[in-house]
Amino acid sequence: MMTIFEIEKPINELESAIAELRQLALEKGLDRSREIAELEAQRERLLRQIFEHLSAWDKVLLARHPKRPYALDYIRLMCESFMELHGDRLGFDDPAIVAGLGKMGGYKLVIVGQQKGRDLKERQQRNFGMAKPEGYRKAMRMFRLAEKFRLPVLTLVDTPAADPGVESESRGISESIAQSMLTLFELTVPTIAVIIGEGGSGGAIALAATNRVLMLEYAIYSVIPPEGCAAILYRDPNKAPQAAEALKLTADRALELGLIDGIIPEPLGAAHRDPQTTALSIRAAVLQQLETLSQLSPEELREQRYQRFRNIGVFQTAQ
Amino acid sequence: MMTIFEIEKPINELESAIAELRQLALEKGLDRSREIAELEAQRERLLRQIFEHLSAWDKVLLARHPKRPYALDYIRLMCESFMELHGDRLGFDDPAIVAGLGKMGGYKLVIVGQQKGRDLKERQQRNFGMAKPEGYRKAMRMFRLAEKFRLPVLTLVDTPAADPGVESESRGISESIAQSMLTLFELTVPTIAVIIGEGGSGGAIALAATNRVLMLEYAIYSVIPPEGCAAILYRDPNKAPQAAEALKLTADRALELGLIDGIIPEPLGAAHRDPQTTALSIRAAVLQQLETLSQLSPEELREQRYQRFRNIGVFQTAQ
Amino acid sequence: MQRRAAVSMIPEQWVQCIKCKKILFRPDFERALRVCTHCGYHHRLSARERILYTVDPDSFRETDAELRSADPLGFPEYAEKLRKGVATSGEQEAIITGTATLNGYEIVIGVMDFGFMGGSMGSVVGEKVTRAFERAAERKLPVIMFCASGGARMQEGLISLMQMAKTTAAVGKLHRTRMPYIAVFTDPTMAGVLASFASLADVILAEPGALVGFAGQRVAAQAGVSKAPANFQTAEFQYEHGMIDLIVPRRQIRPTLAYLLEMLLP
Amino acid sequence: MQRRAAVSMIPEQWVQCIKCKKILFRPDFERALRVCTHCGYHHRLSARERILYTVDPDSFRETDAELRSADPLGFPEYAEKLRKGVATSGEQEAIITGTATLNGYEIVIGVMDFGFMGGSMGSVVGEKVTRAFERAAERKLPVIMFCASGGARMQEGLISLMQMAKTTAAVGKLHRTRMPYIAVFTDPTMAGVLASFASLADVILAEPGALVGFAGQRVAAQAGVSKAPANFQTAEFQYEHGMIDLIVPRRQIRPTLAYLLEMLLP
Ligand SMILES: [Zn+2]
Ligand SMILES: [Zn+2]
Repeated sequence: MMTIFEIEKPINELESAIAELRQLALEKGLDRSREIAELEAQRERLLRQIFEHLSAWDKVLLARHPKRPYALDYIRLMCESFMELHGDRLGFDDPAIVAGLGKMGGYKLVIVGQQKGRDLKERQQRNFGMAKPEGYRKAMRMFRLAEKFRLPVLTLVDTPAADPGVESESRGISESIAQSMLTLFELTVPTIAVIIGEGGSGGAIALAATNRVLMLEYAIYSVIPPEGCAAILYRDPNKAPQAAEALKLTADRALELGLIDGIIPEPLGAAHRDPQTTALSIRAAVLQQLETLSQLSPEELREQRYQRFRNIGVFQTAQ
Repeated sequence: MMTIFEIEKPINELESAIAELRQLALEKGLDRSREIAELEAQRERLLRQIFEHLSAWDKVLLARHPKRPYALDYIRLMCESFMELHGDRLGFDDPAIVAGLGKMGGYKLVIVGQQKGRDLKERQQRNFGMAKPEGYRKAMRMFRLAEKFRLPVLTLVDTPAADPGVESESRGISESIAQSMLTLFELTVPTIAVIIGEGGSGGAIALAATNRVLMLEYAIYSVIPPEGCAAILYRDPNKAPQAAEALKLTADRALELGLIDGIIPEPLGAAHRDPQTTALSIRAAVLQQLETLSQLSPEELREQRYQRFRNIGVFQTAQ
Repeated sequence: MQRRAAVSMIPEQWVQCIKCKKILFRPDFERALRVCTHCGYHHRLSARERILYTVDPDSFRETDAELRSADPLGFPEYAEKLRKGVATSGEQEAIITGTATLNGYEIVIGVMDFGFMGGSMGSVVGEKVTRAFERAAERKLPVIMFCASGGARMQEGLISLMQMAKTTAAVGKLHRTRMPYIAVFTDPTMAGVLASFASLADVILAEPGALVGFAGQRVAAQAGVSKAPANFQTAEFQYEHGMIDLIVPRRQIRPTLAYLLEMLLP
Repeated sequence: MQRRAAVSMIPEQWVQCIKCKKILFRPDFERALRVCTHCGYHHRLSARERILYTVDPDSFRETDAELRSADPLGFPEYAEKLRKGVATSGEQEAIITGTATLNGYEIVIGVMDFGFMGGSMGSVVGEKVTRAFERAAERKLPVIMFCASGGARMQEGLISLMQMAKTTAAVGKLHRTRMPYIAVFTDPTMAGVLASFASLADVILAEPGALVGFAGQRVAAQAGVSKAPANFQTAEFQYEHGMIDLIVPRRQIRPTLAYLLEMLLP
């Protein structure tokens, strides 16, 4: 399996060269702008070339890219203000889920996001973005807060999976996922989910039973990790790329299947090359949906959400 | 401090003598009925004599008597049927609180009781009747079940205190007590609490924010254990009997102060000498209250409960 | 996974317990509802057997039997697996739903069949579960769900994940009618089914020894589930951890359901 | 417990931090809202100081100031303790309630005073808290409660235990109006107050290092609380365990409350 670093290698090399030239120009006071412009054009050509023909597996790698912006990055970039709140009020505060009150484009929002860690230490502290039951219970507390104070809910989904460990099992990880979905279904305020990175199975849909579900262009959303699927299907986890294709876990496939409501485009070269622009795109897409949803009455919001999911499913009827 | 065993010693001695005589009469085929009747009369006189002049401290000892019937004893004796349900659906099942569905005199009830253990092993397993947060959260789950299915709630209170340990603190024992009361206040079905033994502070009132609060004759209900009060007041835990007096923690004092709605009389010699009769007395008292409360509408029930507690408090108004 | 006791080498009237390996006299075994008369092990039941053992005789009316899985993703081997599921289980899908009476109480009932693709939940299972809850909500009937599932059906990709949300929403619809919903976790009740409609019942029963958990054993192993207790992911483990009301031997399931219906129905 | 830094041996313009024992220049200390300028220790505030530091200037209007404790049980030493409470705190009871504005938002506010009988909750505290929530519910105003209490007031026996239920019910009344209720746990927030209205806020803030817990240290010690972590029963411990939203240094309390009001008010 190719890693994301191999795909990006030629681009990264060009970018290094450009940076070196710029440094050189600065230090020696020389005009290397023509050379730089040429390299930049080359970089852009290469990027376009690579990103025009991304496989499902490439997108899996992009969704998991270690430099990909995480929930708090986007929150910081797209909100006018944000105050994180803590705790499930049941004995725990799960760092794999962040939640709080934020302002964005005139809206006051409850925001709940799955948060991976950037360096090794934070990654461990945030359990690689794998929420435990207390994470979903903190989310539910925030959903109820949103309902009480009539605030729309924005969730940012980015998790490989819910935590599968003994501790999580012993505190009811399954129940917490089911309850989180049920709580979202009972709300009468607008709710929007954006899959920003990995939409990993039950761990993801727990936060995505919303009026609208959007995906970033290179995010993935899947019932099973491609490696797990490959292990079952081909008895070989290394065939994950084939499994990724079969699972149709990319944003474009999900939209074709009618499972999501829109794709938020990423800048050329994916979100990690321009978090700012990506954040503004998310912001614009969310605000647009909020405007539409704000036209609906509380009961209509609940009913729209019910029907949205009720109608998903493909089957035949025998005579 | 006198123990309950010292108080009961002469009675126990008489009871042994009576039993011995009966055994003797049986074995030897002799008629000792006159002697037995005499001893029994003596026993009754002595019981009356002792139980006419019980101090507050005597009642503390009776409320904590190791032979005193516990919640499950009463449930078995007074219900036509009972099915215990388990779990807080959050990761725990607290054996210090039992809860379930029972039938009693034509009523279908949700019953929640604090349960001490009879022998050493059960006592430890049930944590001496000291509930942890999960106990109150199991209770809340049952209260919500009662609300959903419009079943009246009966709680049986018998705890020295809520569990004060590290584990309980770390899972929010205070929050669980507060939420339990709040959940009871929000119900729109009839709710009745019976203090059957020790009504220990926050651990007790968590289950007693009900439309009616009844006490068994020798139950106690207190803001602080008399030993703790004595330690603060007299800097001497051995002065618990004086503290018990000062705290007015007995059923008759609570009734005088207007804090409870009725006293359920115990058989001569206290509940442990006749659990069956005590259970039937509880049953009769609860059924009577249920009949009255069933006349009220859901909203009236909530309002009556609010006003019942709202009006408790003794203070003056300065000019 | 072996679905139920059946070892071809021994004559028809004998059957071997898959737990204790004792040879049992089939009529005894059947009379005990496929619970080992020696060690008490609860062998898996087909959905039809379960219905037979649970509801009042001749009261079951199947609904939505005509629904059939499509292959929306054109997923490798799916069509073949479906055919095999039909062949081995004798059913058209991994759940049977319908109406029935239990001790005289009118109910909506769903029974999953592990023999059909491991009881996995795809579009048809999701739709049948959803219709069952919707029908119960509309007609003000209680719902009883016997769960037996390995989780979501991978072969329908994201569509099957969505069935978790869809069935959850349907449970919410029933909840609002104040009609009782009782779930029975049978061996196994896992992953996508456990993490959706199964866990949302008002009262949850489980059969002794049933496998009940979130992550499949492969995932759990990868996650370093080494310090797991001996009874990890069993009904008993979940009961200890407050997720199950009662563990009920098969023989007692029917009277337990009847009592609960009596208590919870208006 | 020593209520705040005040060591008589050192001249008026100096004050000693009760935590790090450093001698601080009083004007600096006061400007820092009685937070040690050396070690950051948050010294206790009287209720009046707290109000001064929290609400808009001259906006505070006290309510129910005329309520006085009775001695319903004729409890040993109670009358004397009440007199002493008045003398040492300068207040008539362990809580001050009223209306005010905070950054322009109209609020109902309650501030407990640990200096009055350890901030214990008897009939007057219970009544004032209840009236505050009732008034807020009626006028559709948010409530902010600064908690500082050792728990229920033993000297009123069962009557004071009942104040837990009474104030809890009053919070419920506010909740139904969808008006925000924000609690601030200050040193100490314990027992009967923590286990009633304090824990039921929509958002809970706490000052750094505040003692926050259920059982008094005597009880906890008896219960064998030996394997307790170093920060047991502090705001930091409760925060780690999901019971507190944010630990907020004193200086930031006012802007934090203002932001929360802005976000939660319609
Ligand atoms: Zn066997
Ligand atoms: Zn200091």
